[in-house]
Amino acid sequence: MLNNNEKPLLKVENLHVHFKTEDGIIKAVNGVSFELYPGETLAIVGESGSGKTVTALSTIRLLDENGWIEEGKIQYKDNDVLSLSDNQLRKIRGKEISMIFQEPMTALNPVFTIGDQIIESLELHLDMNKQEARRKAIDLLRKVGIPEPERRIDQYPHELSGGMRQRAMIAMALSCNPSILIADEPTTALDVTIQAQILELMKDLQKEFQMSIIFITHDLGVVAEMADRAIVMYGGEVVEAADIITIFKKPRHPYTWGLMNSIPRIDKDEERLLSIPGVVPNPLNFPKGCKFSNRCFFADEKCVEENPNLEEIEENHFSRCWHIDRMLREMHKVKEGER
Amino acid sequence: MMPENEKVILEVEHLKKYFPVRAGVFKRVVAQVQAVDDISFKVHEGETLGLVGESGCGKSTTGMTILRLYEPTFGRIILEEEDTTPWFMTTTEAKRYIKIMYADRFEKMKQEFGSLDEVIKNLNKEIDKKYAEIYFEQGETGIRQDMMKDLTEKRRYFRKNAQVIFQDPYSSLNPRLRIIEIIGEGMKVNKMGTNQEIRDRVAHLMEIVGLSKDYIYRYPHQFSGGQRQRIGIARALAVNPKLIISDEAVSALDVSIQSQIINLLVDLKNEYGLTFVFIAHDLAVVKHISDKIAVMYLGKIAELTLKKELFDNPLHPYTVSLMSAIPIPDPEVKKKRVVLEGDVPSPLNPPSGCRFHPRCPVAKEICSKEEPSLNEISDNHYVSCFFPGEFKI
Amino acid sequence: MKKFVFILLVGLLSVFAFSQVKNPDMIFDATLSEPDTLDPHHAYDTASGEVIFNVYDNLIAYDGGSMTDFIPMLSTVVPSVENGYLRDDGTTYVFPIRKGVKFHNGNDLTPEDVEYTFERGILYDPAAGPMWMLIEPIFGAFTVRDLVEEYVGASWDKIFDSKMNPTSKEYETALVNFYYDVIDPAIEVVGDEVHIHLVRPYAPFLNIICNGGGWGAIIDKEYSIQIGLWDGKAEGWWKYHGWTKEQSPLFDHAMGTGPYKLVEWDHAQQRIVLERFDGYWKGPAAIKTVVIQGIDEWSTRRAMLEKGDADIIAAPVQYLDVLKSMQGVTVIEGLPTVQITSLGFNWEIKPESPYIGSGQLDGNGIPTDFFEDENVRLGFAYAFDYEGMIDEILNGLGIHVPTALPEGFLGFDASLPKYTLDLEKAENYFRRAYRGRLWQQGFKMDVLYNIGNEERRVAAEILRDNLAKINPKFQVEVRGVQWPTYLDARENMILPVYIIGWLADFPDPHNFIFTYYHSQGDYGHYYGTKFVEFATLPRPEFGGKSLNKMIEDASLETDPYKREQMYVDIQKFVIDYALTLPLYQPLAIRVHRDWLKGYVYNPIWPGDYYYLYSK
Amino acid sequence: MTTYIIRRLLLLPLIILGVTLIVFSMSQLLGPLKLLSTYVDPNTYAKMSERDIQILMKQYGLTDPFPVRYGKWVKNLLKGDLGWSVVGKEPVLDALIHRFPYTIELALYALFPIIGVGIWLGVTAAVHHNSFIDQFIRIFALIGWSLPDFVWAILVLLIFYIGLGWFPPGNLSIWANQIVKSASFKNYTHLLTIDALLNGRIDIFWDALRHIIGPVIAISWLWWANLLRITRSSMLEVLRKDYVRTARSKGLPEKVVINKHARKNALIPVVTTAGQMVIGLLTGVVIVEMVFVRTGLGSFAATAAQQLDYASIMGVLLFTSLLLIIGNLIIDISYAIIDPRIRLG
Repeated sequence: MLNNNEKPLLKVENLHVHFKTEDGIIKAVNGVSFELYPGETLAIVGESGSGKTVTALSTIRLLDENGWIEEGKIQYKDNDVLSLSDNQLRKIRGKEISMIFQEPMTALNPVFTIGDQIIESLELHLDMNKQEARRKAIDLLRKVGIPEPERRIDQYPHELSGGMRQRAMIAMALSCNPSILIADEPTTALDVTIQAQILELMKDLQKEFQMSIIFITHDLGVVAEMADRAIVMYGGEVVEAADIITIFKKPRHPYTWGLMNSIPRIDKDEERLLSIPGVVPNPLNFPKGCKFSNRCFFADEKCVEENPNLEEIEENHFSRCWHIDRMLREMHKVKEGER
Repeated sequence: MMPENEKVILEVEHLKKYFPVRAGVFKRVVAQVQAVDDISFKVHEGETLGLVGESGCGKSTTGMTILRLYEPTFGRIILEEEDTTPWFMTTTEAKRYIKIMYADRFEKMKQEFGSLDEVIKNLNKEIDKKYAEIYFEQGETGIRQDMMKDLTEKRRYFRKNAQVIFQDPYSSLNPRLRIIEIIGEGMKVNKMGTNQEIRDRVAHLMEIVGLSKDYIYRYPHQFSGGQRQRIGIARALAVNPKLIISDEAVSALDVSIQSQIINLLVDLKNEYGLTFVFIAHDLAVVKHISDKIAVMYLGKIAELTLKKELFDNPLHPYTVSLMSAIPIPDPEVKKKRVVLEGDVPSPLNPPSGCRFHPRCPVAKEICSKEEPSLNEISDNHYVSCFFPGEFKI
Repeated sequence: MKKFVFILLVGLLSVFAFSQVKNPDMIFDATLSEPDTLDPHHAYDTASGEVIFNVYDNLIAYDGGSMTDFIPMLSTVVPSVENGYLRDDGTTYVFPIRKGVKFHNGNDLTPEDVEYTFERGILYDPAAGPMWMLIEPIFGAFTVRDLVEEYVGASWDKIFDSKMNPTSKEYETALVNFYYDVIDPAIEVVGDEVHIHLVRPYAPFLNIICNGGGWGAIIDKEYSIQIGLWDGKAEGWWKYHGWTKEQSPLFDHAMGTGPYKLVEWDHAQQRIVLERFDGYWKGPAAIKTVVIQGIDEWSTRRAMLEKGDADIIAAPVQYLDVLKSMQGVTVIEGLPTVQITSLGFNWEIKPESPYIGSGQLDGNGIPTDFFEDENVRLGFAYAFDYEGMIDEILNGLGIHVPTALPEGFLGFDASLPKYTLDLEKAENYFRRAYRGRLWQQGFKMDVLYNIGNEERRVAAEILRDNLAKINPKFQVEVRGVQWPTYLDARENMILPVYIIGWLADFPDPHNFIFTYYHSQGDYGHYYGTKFVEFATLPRPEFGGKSLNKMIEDASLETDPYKREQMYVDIQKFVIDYALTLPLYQPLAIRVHRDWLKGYVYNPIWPGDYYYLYSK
Repeated sequence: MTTYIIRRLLLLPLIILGVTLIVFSMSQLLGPLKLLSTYVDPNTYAKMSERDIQILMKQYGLTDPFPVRYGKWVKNLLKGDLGWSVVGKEPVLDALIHRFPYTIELALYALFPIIGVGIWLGVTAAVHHNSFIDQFIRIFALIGWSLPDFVWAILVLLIFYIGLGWFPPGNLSIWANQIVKSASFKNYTHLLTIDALLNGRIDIFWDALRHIIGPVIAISWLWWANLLRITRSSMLEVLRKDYVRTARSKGLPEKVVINKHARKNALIPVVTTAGQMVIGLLTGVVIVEMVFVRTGLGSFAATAAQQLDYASIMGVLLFTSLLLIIGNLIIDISYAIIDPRIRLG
């Protein structure tokens, strides 16, 4: 699992990403840092608007045309990603770091067969000729559990079921043996039984391909199942980061704690869910202090005024909160009160 | 919690909804999508029935058909002791329905039992008894007259008493109407008070669902997704319906907002004794809110029982697999998981026999040949499986 | 908008102007429309007439631009009482036929060709065709059908079945005899001469056969029979009667003796190509090729003129200023036309007319006999601004005339009194009408015009505004309708007044005076039965003759001086009674390149006579 | 897809029947007198006697009851007899056949600039979204879009004919026209430029080309602006799609992303528009044909409409609706070829 002696594969430091919109500049990501080690699965957890997807996309500079990396450093192996030329970057994209997305129907090009789309990558990165690439593509499809790959390869995305599409997408992402797979909510659009299939598949493939995974999700169940380590994001910032057991057993940020207690669970009978009050503010209107202060059970004036730093509160456990003690003291009361 | 003598609000009998598939040069019907295929259930007053299942299992179609946003292909939908089925049919369809559902049946029973009293005695539903009496006195026309008179009034009665909360809070609210109009519309149509009274009630409802009453003159686009869902709930509550059908009402919301809405629904239910049909794909959510759960698979009910019973003692292999597939947000629980093979088959061409058999870990020969019926295995626990309880983790 | 674009770019264009003669051997005439038909006995429009005019010759022709002097053409003599070729008290015209004249196919012209031509035209006599002009003086009827019905003693529909076969043997015999008894004797070949017998003396006859636009053109008998025209026989002549335009083989074929041969009529391009006839009896024309093409877009016509690709273009009056600023272009303004635009009164409006309001003199309408009252007519006459109309609306391109007889015609007298805009006078007449009741009650009526005709719309509006100035209770509404609707309304006698133009068929006063003032004239007919009474009443002004009689007599008079006086008398009478308001006689403009030489204007010509031109 | 095509083909006669009925009824609503007015010169019409009117109405069969007339018309229609075109001075079918090649030729030449330039500019503008190039192209399109066609056609005529003397109006010069009309010139396709080449007459080819370029410029400006706008917005939409991001995430060069992944998708809505344009071009470009004195279907239809020549109007409508129906069929089929989702649907 976590091996601190090893050199990180990917290192992101103090990442700031901004977007230009009609209403003004949105600071979508504010000083996010993390490291990804070989073979591990890092989950980035957060609700919509937390900046989790943008953070992941930034690692291969895949932002929409109105967004840019304002500040920060991204180191992949020995490459400074931000100073790479477009050509050099393209050699990393798809080959070293590849991605799968939430909605496989829209992420696959509807007018090309899935074979075309896999072969394209193989030809590009591995210099294969058509026949070789096709053979390899069929192998890949078989590997991701698509039955009758010889036939399926010539089908268009709309001819496949949702699960099969996501498998095809995974085959495409894995075609060049990447070191890192960025999976952006890969199972959100799927049914639970299919989700289970895909999650199993990803675990198996991770072992086989020896790759690291950045798993972006809002589903804590999936996080618990898949990740070795997690960072929790809110308002474009990391609010808490730790290994997975720590995060779930000893959450040290009110948001992480609130989130965990607000989901209905099948393994427990709770009368009532904890609900975090309010809504995620418009990205232009976050409080100036702690971003979570206007929804936090434990916030006081200090929180509103001043944003706490992400502190390492114990080894490899980081949290961004002024009032961890107070939270620990009062969280039971809060739960009681909610009830 | 659910004594048998309690009042039944909604009863669905043998409901089917098929969608024709047309193809070819003349657009002939070449197949039927059996979206809902012969399901029956009851919902008692103050009770919440959860309908759960994966996409394509027919749970939403069931809801829409009960609401008569789709016309049922077959079956009877009884709302509070009234057969509402023919209310939305064309005259010819209604005639046909009344003949099959009542006249033919009574006629057959009459031959079987001989005397009219015997027939009535052998009928166990109030509504059947009522129409049997009418039938033997006034014939088929009598039933028809009783059912088809004041249709406009009946339709309005139905629309008022069966309310819906939709999944997508963005598209289900008319963007051109103000909140007061959205929530108050139903009250106005049903003449539930003066304008002032309606306004006051709208303000009150807004507070109930957790919105400031200052927002009464705003438009839907000025609200966030969660707030819009609250508006949708207030709208449904406004006319004091007997039944609320909630179709994936929390699925599109963020986790923290989802919990707020779930809590709101639970509170409302407890406080006002609302009767819900709660449709969702997320078993955890359904579990949280329902008293009784029906697990659906490919247009059929696989298992139907009380919530606790379902989770303590799941009997259908599909229920078991579904539960095991749900990831538990606890890294220390390394549970054993059954990963079902393959995809959900298309309802256009469902498997023979038990519809679950191609994916079932314990399927035997009979499963592919015969279709199991929904049997009451133990008290109030209905399972549609030849080998209930055989599959366990 | 189009006009604006042009004015904007006039500067740009002048840079490219040049004056070197382009296409010296060809004339390109960009016109508005292509011919209707080239059959001379069917053509009744100027576009058709222009082509026929250049391809065929007549027996006689107008001398240059004159409308009264004739010169010999295929006839070597212009018949007159003096030279002895007009005989039998003016009922026999004798035409000695010129020798050595060849048709375009090389056939020699013979007197038989001339006889055939007239007989064919008369027997053919298509509906809505021009042949009435010949049938009337020769036979005293308007159509050959009338003649046949009279001769056979049965109606046309009885004589013929739907396939134009005689319904009985007797009828068939009668029809054959009709030719021998009626048609054949009227036009005879006598040696080298052709004699035409009129039913009675008729002054405009020479004008009629002189017209270049068709009905006077001489065709080749041999060629005509060959392509399927009347075979010259008495038996079955009716098979060749009254075809539709497109049925006639001469529809798009032509074989004349004229200075130009027809090379091609391209319907798609609306283009006629003529080529010089080298064997023309007067000697070949100077220009080898003439192209006449209908070009709908004014801008395009103008551009082609500018560029020198078109030598002559049809130009609407409103672009006069633009044209005058162009270099290398000759613009002639103020050419008199043989047209009159006038306003006629319906003396007996049909009560169902939707245009007369209540139909009562109650301020909300007009009574059906409103215009029988001469005070009303005179009131209207002085309520129109004739000068203003001509100056402001027609850009001066119109003449203020006393009656519906155009300037240049026999009997035209500029010294006759003209109506002018005089609101006081008008008021006096209106006060007198209906013993003052009209003045008190006022009236309400609609004046219609055909949509697209702006001049008529404005004329109606001028009238409306002036009437309202005289008395605010005089309310006129101006309404536009489509042309066929307009004609229908006139036909059905529901128009209270109508503004309409008349284009001369032949340049004789009869063509206007009869048309407008005789109760059977084309327009007089639509004034109603009350007008018939009026026109048949003996008048002291005419020495006890009625207006109708006076008009009929004038047409028979062969002495030009006496005739002229009769027409002046008639005009004095109609002015006093305000029978029609002659609004104006339009003037035309002419546009061609400077390098085109030899242009002659004759208002009665259907178009250009290219024989005269050189470049 | 085959059943789809068959169904469309089976519906064809029904649609055409409907069209004929509508067209015929509309023209008949005018009444016999107004219909008659097309056959006679307006000046003559004003002077016609009642009897003349009766005779002519009978001759042209205008007085028969509606079903008789319709039946007669349809019967003739099936024989290919569409009646007599007063405007064309020939049978309507001949008039259409004689004019259609000119329209086809114009459309063919106009297609190259319209589709080539239109799509190219649209893609370029979208790829350089909001940049200077984009703004420039958009202004360009706006001018093309907002300029009324007659103004633009006249401008082209002024600049290229009067100004530069390059592109005169008409189909051909008079001399060339006479050669083409002569017996020695073989009409293989009735398309002037192509026939000229087949006859080995380079001089006539140049003359025909010279005459066609003006109208092509006039038409293409107006239409490529339209195509450009649609391509641009379609392309912009596609560029925001997930699969374009996927393509980028695979490390594909931007050129491949744009030209392969984005453009093919973006062209799907464009095909419809472009197809409609081709149909529009074929069914008549009225103003341009009028201004440039081209004897195509457009100028024919316009003149026929002006003069209420109902036989020609019905002929044109019938012909156009046939073109429309067939054209739309072709569009739908090509749509299916581009978009696999429709092919199987």
